[in-house]
Amino acid sequence: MSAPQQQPDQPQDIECPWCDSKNTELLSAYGPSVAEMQYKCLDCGQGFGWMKWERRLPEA
Amino acid sequence: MSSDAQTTRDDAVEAAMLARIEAGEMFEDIDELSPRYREILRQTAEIASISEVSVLTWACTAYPTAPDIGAKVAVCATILDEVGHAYHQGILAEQFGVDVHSRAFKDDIKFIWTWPIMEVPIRNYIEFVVMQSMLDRAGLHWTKDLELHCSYAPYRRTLRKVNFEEGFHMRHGNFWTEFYWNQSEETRAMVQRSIDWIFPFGVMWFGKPDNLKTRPEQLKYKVRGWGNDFMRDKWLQSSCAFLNKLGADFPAEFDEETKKWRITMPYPMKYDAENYTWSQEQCTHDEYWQHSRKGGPMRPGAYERLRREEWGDKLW
Amino acid sequence: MNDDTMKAQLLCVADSNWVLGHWYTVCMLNGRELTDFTSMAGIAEDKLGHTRALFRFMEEYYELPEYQLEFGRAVDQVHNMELLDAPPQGWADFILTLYLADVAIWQVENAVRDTDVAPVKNLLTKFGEEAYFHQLCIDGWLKALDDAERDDLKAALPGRLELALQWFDEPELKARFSELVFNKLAPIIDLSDAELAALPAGDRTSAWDALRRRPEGSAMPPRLWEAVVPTSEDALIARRPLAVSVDDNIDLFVKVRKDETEPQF
Amino acid sequence: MVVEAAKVEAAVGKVLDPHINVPLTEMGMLSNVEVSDCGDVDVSLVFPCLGCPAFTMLKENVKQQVQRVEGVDNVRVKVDWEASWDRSMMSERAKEYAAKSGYRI
Repeated sequence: MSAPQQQPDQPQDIECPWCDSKNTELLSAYGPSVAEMQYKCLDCGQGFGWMKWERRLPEA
Repeated sequence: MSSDAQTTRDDAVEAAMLARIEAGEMFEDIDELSPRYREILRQTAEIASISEVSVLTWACTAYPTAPDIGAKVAVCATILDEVGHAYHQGILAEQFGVDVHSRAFKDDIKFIWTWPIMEVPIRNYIEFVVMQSMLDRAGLHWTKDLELHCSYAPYRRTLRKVNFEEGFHMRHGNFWTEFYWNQSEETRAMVQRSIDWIFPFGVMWFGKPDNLKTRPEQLKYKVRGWGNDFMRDKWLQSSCAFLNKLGADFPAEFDEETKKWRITMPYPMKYDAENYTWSQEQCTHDEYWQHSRKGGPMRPGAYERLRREEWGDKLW
Repeated sequence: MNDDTMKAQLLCVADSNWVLGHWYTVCMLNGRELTDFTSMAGIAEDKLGHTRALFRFMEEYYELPEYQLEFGRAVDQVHNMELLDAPPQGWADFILTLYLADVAIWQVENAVRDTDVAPVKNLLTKFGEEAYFHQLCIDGWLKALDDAERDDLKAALPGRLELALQWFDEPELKARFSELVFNKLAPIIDLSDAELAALPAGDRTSAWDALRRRPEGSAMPPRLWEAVVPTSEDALIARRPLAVSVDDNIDLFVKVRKDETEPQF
Repeated sequence: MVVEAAKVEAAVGKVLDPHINVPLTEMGMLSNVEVSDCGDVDVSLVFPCLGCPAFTMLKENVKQQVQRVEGVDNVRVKVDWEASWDRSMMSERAKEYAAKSGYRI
């Protein structure tokens, strides 16, 4: 799969829900729902979602 | 080594693999899998992720008749969900050497496989919600099988995430199908027309009857656990119960002895994708699948469209 | 804040988000990879969600019939920004326009947040929290443009920027908007001093409808409006029932219409 | 007859979040319940995402469930425009369930 165009500067230490590793990588700003970002665990290789609401606002 | 010797050795590797699977072992590491087993998983994961991409082009045909903001949001959410699942499953498929991006956007379109109905444009938003009710129900049985039975554990987990989310489509479809059934005579007629078209696709969703197939390798290697007949029956019981509650017409009857629904339509029969009708004449399963392999009216145009951009006056 | 002013501002952002959501749905198939589609579908869902939330809230708050704002207005009563009228001419123009619209809308939403009306403050803050991710994606798309697309973006900039700037009533928001845009675009396209000086200032030239923030009597093109509020037979039949209470004779801004007795300055 | 707010809350708990499949009450989506003396009930919900594809469906599901509570006459389901949903409003049980399904909250 080619690299996604958007690699937002987001938390990279999200814990994998499958194996609890923090060695994870953000792949995309939208997962299968608007509430989650798509991550991948670099240890167990599995994909997972992370709920992204952190109350950050765009620059104004 | 002679090719015979090679074959013998390969057979021994596969036999050992099968013995471990048979003993109920689950596998965590891709390196533990025999070549044949890997190939079966590769095919399964590729088809699963590519067919989700086809939902994108197909669901887009529901936008123009989606009547209000809420309906449009539902179409967007469906696309987000399905493409998100293609991507999510692609992460696993990638480990088996599948390049989902290449398959969807670069390779020969003949490699894109999907269910025949995903290549027939959706006529209107009401049909869209009936599709969700009937066909997401079918898709759910299909993927639930992998989640529950796959002997490769990472695949189970991948599908757990997918199934956890897919249930919503069916519930959304059920809710609005019932809503439109009760809304007006016109909407009820449209729901009925949609059921007439979609129901047989649900019956055909699960492939050939088990007795017409040699035991498929997916079952041999316990990638799947349920046979086609079992899944079809689960789908049928659940769909018929829902449609019966509505009071809709559908080609099945309740058998008081077995306490189960059984189909009354010619099985199988051919569909006419241009006119959204079924022949109502029985054919053979080989004839049906030969017919469906031709693909629907959206092939290849819809996939070509994904590789092309249209701008300016073509948009509005 | 005068109630009609807030009402008009809320409609300007609700309607602009409405049309912006349709930019994503209508252009959906022009995506180039899977994450483009998830982002476009997700952002469309959010933007349409913002519009729906504001419509429902305003209908309650201003005691309008439910669905009045979605189905009870003619196209020339819709307050969408003119920036979004003309279809994108290519990928670069598309991304540029999404960017300008998103940043401009957030400037105004952020300013309107400064209100004592608690639900408005709360809703618009939530819009921002979701728009944060829209702008992340747009940033990614801007960074991924190739050389030819950067040239296209440069060519599209004056026309789109002019319409984006005209949208602003408030000089300080307009100035801040320009600053943000130039900071963002400077590393992407080289602009000589002469080119910079030649960029439009966004002065309004034609008669202006202050409430709708667009030239008086203007409206989005009919085919875009049809995408926003479909009127085909199949779409009308499927309209949820709730829309029946819509009243065609409601004038949302009775008090400040031009032909009223108050003197105009 | 006076309607018990706890029963209304329990009824709302019979409706599941469309995405995470846990009761709305465990999602933290039930914002407020108001019960009048004459059997009118106002239920307010708060949505984690404004683009929720189940917006109308959830409101309707809640209405149907609350309607069945003893003594309830009229049900109004509203969105609480002043509330703001946050992951801290989810129950630990719901978070664990989501994590087991591959969704880290």
